[in-house]
Amino acid sequence: MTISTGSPWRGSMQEPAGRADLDAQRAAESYMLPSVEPVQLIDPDGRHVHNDKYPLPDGDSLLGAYRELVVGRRVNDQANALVRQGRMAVYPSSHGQEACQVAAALCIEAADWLFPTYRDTVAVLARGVDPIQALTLLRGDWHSGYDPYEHNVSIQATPLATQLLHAVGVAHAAKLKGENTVVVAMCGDGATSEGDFHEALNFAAVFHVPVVFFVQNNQYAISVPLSHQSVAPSLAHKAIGYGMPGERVDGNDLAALLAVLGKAVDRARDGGGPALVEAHTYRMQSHTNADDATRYRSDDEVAQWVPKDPVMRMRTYLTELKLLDESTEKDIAAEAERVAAALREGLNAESEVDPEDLFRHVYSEKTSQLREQAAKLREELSREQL
Amino acid sequence: MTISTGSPWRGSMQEPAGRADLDAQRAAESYMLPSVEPVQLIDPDGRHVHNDKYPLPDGDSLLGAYRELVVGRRVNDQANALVRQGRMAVYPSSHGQEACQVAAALCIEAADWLFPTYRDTVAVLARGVDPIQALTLLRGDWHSGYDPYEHNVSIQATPLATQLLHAVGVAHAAKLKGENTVVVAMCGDGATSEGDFHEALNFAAVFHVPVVFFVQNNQYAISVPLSHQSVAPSLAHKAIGYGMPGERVDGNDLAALLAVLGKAVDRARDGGGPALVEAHTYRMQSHTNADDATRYRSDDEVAQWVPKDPVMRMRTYLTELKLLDESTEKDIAAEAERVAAALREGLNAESEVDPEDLFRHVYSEKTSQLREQAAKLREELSREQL
Amino acid sequence: MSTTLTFAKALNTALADEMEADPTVVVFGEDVGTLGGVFRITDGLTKRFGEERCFDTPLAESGIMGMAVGMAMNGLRPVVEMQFDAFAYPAFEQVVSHVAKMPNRTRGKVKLPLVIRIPYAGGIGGVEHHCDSSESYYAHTPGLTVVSPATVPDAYTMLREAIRHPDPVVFLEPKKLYWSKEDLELEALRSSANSFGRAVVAREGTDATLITYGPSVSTALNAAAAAAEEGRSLEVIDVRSIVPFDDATVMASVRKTGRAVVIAEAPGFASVASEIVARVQERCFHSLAAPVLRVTGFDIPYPAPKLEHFHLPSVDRILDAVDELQWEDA
Amino acid sequence: MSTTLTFAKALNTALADEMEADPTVVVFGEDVGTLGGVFRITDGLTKRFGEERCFDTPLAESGIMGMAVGMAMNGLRPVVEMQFDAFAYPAFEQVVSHVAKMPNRTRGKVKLPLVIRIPYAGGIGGVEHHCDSSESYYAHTPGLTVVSPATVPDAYTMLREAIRHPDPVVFLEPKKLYWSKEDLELEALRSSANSFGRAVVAREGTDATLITYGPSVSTALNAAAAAAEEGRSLEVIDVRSIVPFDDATVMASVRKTGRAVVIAEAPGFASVASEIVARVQERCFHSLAAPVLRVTGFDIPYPAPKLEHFHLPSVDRILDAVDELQWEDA
Ligand SMILES: Cc1ncc(C[n+]2csc(CCOP(=O)(O)OP(=O)(O)O)c2C)c(N)n1
Ligand SMILES: Cc1ncc(C[n+]2csc(CCOP(=O)(O)OP(=O)(O)O)c2C)c(N)n1
Ligand SMILES: [Mg+2]
Ligand SMILES: [Mg+2]
Repeated sequence: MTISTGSPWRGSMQEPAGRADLDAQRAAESYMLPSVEPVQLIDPDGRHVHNDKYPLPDGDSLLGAYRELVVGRRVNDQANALVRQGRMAVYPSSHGQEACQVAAALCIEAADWLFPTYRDTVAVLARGVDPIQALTLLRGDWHSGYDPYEHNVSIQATPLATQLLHAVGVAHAAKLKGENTVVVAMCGDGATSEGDFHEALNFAAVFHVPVVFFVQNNQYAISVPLSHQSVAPSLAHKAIGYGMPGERVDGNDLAALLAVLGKAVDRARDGGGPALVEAHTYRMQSHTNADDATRYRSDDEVAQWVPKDPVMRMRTYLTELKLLDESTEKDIAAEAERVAAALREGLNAESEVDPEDLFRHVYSEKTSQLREQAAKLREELSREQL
Repeated sequence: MTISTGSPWRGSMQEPAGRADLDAQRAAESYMLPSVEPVQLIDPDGRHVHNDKYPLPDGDSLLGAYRELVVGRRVNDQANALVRQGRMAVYPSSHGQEACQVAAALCIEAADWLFPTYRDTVAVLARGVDPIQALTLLRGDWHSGYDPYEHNVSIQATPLATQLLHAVGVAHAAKLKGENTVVVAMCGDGATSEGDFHEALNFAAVFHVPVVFFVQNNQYAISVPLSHQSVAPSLAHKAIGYGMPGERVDGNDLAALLAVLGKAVDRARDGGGPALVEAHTYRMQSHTNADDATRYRSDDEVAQWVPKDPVMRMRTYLTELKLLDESTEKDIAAEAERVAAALREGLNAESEVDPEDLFRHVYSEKTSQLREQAAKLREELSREQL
Repeated sequence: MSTTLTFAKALNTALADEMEADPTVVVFGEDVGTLGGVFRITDGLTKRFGEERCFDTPLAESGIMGMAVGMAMNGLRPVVEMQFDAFAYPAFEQVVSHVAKMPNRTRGKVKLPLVIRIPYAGGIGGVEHHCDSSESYYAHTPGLTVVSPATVPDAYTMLREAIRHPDPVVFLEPKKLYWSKEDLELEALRSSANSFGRAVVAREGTDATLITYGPSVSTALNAAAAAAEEGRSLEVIDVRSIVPFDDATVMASVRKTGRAVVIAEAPGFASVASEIVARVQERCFHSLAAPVLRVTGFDIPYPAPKLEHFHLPSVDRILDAVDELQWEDA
Repeated sequence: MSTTLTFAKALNTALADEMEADPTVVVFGEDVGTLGGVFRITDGLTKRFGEERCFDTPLAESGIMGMAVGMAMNGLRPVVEMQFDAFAYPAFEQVVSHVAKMPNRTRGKVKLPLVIRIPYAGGIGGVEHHCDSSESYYAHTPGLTVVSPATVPDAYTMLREAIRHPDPVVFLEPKKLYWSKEDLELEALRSSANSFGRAVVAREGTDATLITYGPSVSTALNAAAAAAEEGRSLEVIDVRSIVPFDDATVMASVRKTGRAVVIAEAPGFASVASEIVARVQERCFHSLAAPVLRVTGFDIPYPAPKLEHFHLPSVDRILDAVDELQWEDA
């Protein structure tokens, strides 16, 4: 391995500007501040909205993404059903946020990295991770069921915002190794309040590494609404405090998400450094099946988001443009059913757990303490079998 | 005690703006973003610089503040000398930053609170804390030598940025109790990188409590220059990410500091919420006496800051305006000498430590464990005396 | 008058009663307001006392803890909830460097009467980070008072006592007990708070002592019941107060029985269980007929739900340890 | 060829040698670049290896630790410095919830070969937060390997070994030893790394065993020397590797001597010292002529400079404990 040369710091922050730099600073500010309204390319009625900065992705990309969107919705519904049937312990559904999920997976290349959270199962699957392996965590068999290196998808992080720093580390290592990897690091609106969010964005900016921070602002952190989380003009306004651009995007608009994330990824790959993208979306269901959202929000509020559904508007748009016909739609539906059936089948099969696994991976080699403890458990179990 | 009513959250952050709100958002942005150049009211040559937003404080205030400035400089020099003489273990000097120190202490009322760091001894003394008590920490007698409630000055915090949250808590409690207290919370440029900085600013903004965060950007965190700490346009640009105003001020200009901090304090007292003030200054000496700044910065760089000295320019300004004459100058010098003499005398006197103190304040009442341990030590010491 | 309450409801009642009695008590944390907490321990408090007295914070544990320090400095009595054991770790610096040390640092000028409530330990099939037994981190930190109730009445009295305590208290709530129910006389309990530094004999016995706390007390009692059927009389000590530790009660029992097993869910290495073993052998060496043994979690990260039962101290594992105590008849 | 090196220089040489040997080793933290660290442990590394291999970070310990996790995931071997013991606490969540658990969580797919260097413990007259003995927090956390060298040769070999280790290592450097000097044969040491899980007998003896590590090893050796003058032969065990712990060496010694004192600077309650006492009595019960005693720091926050000597284990305090080991002749 060669570590590429060049200072690890961007080091662009300098002495206070002289008078001549006034324009430069105002220009930098307007570059880093987000647009007032979230970028939208296809409105809830399925109509294209022109945007100077972000052209609409081409029809094929949109159709391919739509396919994932429909599958994602089906995965969410199926997973919920499996929890109800007791095949899975818990499922934090991304119902309503599937456009964000699909865009996060599709905006990067195979060699790039995705850092998802517990809510981002649909994104994980869209990256190619085996569904049953992905659901190992929520089924309770093991903490993480897939090999992160197989599809460059990190574990689905539970401790909020911690994964953003891992993403920075992966990007930083790639940069030092001279690899052209981009990392998409996901978190929720609530997680932006954690200290690790701050440290991750600052490290990414100072080391000028290719990370796109992607905040799914679904308006809630369990029961806590956004207004108790932040009183900033928007979460994307945090970007300028680190010296990176921030952008807002309609999180139920798959086309806009692909465009905005795509641009941030391209910029990062070209050495432009990190960016913060805030998607405005809504958690349509409870936090998890263990939660009861009616305790803290009204049906009315939820109802307002129904017409903004990400699937519907894409279907309308693609159908009106004849990019989607009935047979393709059927084809996609069939694929979604196949995935759902595979989920059912996989999760209905009894899984085996091996008690020896408790000790196997704590260290590369068992310590003498763990050898003793494993032997003790083995002995107990063998007595039980007598 | 009555806890005042009213929601603890400001809750101003709402759904993305509609088109009509474009102007409102841009107005909010320009309100929260700092000026391009740090506010300066008296330039290094001692001339008044007009500023539309910040009128110059009146002559009496400036003269009073100047007195503290001179005393502060003397305290720094004397404390350094006492370290060289072995009367104190270590002293993180604020030489060059005395204007910030004095302004932090003078911008608030007696009933308000100050949250200083290890470097802010001059500010602590300017609040009225007994100098020998204040230096207890650096002398090594005890962790903190003064009663925080006597002058509403919290302990000089060592773990970086942690005290900012305590400041928020004090302000929040005051608000709930219906008291009109303002809190000034100090930290360095390096400390802004810590997660606690982020959490403190966000909590202050969300709970809309009267805290003025005062960052002394002295360009270094031990050996690490600002450019490795942040690549934001300025540290004050972080404010908007929390929904509070940020301002930059020349940290060697006592008049500007009093004006900017004064305004932020007034605004906070009037229910306007928190603010972030970044002072541009320079740590003229090593981090502490244990450090050797020549290892990481050039004499040239340091030399550039000499003409920007905070004491000199105030003296010039006040003298030219006839606010300061020779006799007053002498008077002030004599006062500074008195303080220095008191420091010398206090620190040259041998201090007594009581080993029983180890156990006295760990809990309000000694646990049975500590009673045993204290007895053991007592017994050991009594044997030694035989 | 006796009522039947769950452990969770007992905690909730304790909070309400203290908030009623003392207007300086404030409750905050993640989801504790409108929702009433993910375990409903703060249910109804916002409604009853207003959102100035019980409120949600932004999602930041160090922020919660640091703000609590400041509020306590300024005359309030904050009771904060860390949503789950492992989510208290972001607050570790605030807890260790300030909560535990501020009174000592200021020679007692600044007192921090605050309570850190932590739902902890396993046995509920929770996913990773939701089942840590983190008591040893706190118990090792001088300046913290660390307690854990194991019964419904103790849940009520100990929480009230914690809130009235002049020093910071880490109040560890065994999650798996939240839904357990007991009859209790609330009125009688209101004045009986006196548990800090006091262990209780949860079951008397003569042959060996089981020393435990929190979630493992019920397991130990079950083990003692099973042993009784086999003719062995086990005494069970519920430590309750980990710091300060009640040496007198524990040592009296071990001196009587001459044998002891210490039980805890946390990994055993450098843990509270290690401490108890060390203290017992230091103080009762010549009363001991056998080494003091431990039944603890293994020295592994908390296992996934389907494997946790292999990890947790069980009745069988406790009985095995008792059998190993070198009985003459064996 | 033998050279005289300080403990600090031995660590510095180990870093340089590993960076030379393995281009994936990167060193970062606060002030470790241009300055070479506040203790100069990384002196000259930036100059020699470039600022991509040894560099300063923004001032944020959780950031440092979290970034190290990601770098280790992506093929590097980060060696991070926490500037002082108590300033590692902001990184506690990253250490406990990720560093310690990531390999286990992924069934070993993700390895984290990283080293967390922590200058720790007291004896240097440091102000608050600069002298904590924090080893128990880490030792209690499964998944971490926790070691502390007590000699100059071990400083060199153990740090090299830590960097080569496939799992995360908490590498605790006793601050007060930084300026201690020893002659050593660097060439011979280069290939001798084999300390993890292996204690050493630092001094042989027959009457009682002193078990200790890190900063207290030299104190224990001084105590043994003093005891020898009074005709008592004390064996001193330098544990070196706290996790994994070398039961074999420790127990062999105690079985031989029949008496033991465990010595450590950290507060004793729920500490590594408690663990050692517990293990020894569990495993050597019938060899023990007296209870295993402890000489540790008191259960108090680390004292201010002028009081620290009352707190730290001293030769006298160790000899007192030895005297209490119920000698027949007493
Ligand atoms: C450090 C930490 N604190 C608390 C929690 C408990 N918790 C899990 S999810 C959640 C809310 C997260 O909200 P957000 O970041 O908006 O993500 P969302 O669930 O809406 O996708 C909380 C408080 C946690 N997982 N980690
Ligand atoms: C949490 C924490 N990490 C590290 C340190 C060690 N340390 C003490 S001062 C300092 C630099 C602080 O720089 P800055 O915030 O700019 O303040 P200044 O010293 O310049 O006043 C460091 C790294 C600390 N005190 N606390
Ligand atoms: Mg959310
Ligand atoms: Mg600084």
